Amino acid sequence: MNTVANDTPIITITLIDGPLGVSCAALPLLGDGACTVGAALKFEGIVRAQEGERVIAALNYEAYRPMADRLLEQLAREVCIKHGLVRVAVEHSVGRVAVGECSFRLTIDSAHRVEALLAMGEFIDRMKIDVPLWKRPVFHNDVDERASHER
Amino acid sequence: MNTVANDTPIITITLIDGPLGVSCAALPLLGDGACTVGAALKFEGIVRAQEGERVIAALNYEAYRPMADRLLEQLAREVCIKHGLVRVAVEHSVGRVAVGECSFRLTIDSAHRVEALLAMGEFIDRMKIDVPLWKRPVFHNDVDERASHER
Amino acid sequence: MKVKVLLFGPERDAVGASSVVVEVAHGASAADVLGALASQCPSIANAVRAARLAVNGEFAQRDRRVLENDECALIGLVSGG
Amino acid sequence: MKVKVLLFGPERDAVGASSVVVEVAHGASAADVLGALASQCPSIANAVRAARLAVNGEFAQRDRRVLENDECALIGLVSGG
Repeated sequence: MNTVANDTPIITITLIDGPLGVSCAALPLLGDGACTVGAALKFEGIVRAQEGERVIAALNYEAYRPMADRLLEQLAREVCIKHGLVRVAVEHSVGRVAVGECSFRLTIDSAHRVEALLAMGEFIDRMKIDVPLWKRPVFHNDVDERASHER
Repeated sequence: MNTVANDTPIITITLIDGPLGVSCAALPLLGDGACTVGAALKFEGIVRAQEGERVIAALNYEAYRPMADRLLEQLAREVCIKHGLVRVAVEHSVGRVAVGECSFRLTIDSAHRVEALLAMGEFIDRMKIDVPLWKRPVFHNDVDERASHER
Repeated sequence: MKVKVLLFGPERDAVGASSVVVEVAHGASAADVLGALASQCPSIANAVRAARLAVNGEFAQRDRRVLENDECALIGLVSGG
Repeated sequence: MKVKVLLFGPERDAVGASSVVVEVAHGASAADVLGALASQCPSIANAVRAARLAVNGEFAQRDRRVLENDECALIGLVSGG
């Protein structure tokens, strides 16, 4: 349960093993601050069947932790302050996420739509440059590639 | 249940009496087309407690139908084609929607995030110029304003 | 001929009615209907100048001819979302 | 001194190991560590030139001094989301 006090933005960062299920990080806001939210924006990144030319079975995500967590938090805080957002919730998968499943969810609550849309584009662009997260395609009938890296 | 055949975009327009509950229009896609969706974006417009300087209890939405439905459909089709989207689902309230409740929901599915974010901004901007929908604030302890217009 | 124009939103509030019947000549255009509406309802004359007329549920060009039984609607500033 | 550098993503695949130990002089900078890594692992030399070094979980300036027990990580092109 998230309640809003004063003008402190709410930031949550969640790295989850495997695909993201129904969001727990981004339940509707309660409390005084909730009444200031006019725009609730949610982006979900879904694993596509094709990676370049090849058909894939899944993506395997890897994070350098805790650096990834800290950079996501820092980035969320920066866009929150810059755009005056009420809440930013970030969820990202680590490990295997099959085609059609969700690996990344960004939830933004703000007073108006314009800042939410701007902040969303900005967060994702910067995440894809700065946050130590990697994905590796898993092809059908692959032996699990992960094992070969644990030597 | 929505299944995707070929490259035909899926467009649904739903005008609902009162606040939007959990979305039925925008269930996850099934079928071949679903595997091409890499970005699922959802915007919800929530009624805020304040309208200008005054604290409000609700907004009363009014639509000129069926013109509003048709223009929403046409607008959805145009942004679908322009940005190569897989699906656009529009839900909008008519009638009273209390503070904190959802009056508008736009769901966009596309291959990549960039076109989904662009299309979302564009759809909402154009809706607010062209689609015959109006809102009227309802203040606390107001007598129902609607009655005074039915004379 | 008489043409009925539906009103919505702020214009309906200002006039205090959900429609107004205006008198225009046969062969009148959408622009003529808007002009007659502005004359007849001075409280919304400014809004009418910035508004569009919809005829049978479609935005009408200013020179579109309006017939007696057409459904006309004044579309001022909208505010959906 | 010996400095261990963690590898991730494409660089780990190319080298075939999740870390590499490089030999640098005492007082070496982040740039020195990257240089040693490029020399020692030619298969990722190009990637290293475009990569950043993280020291103890933070991106390091090129002139940042690296100590023997620092946790170093090569951050090449990332691909989250």
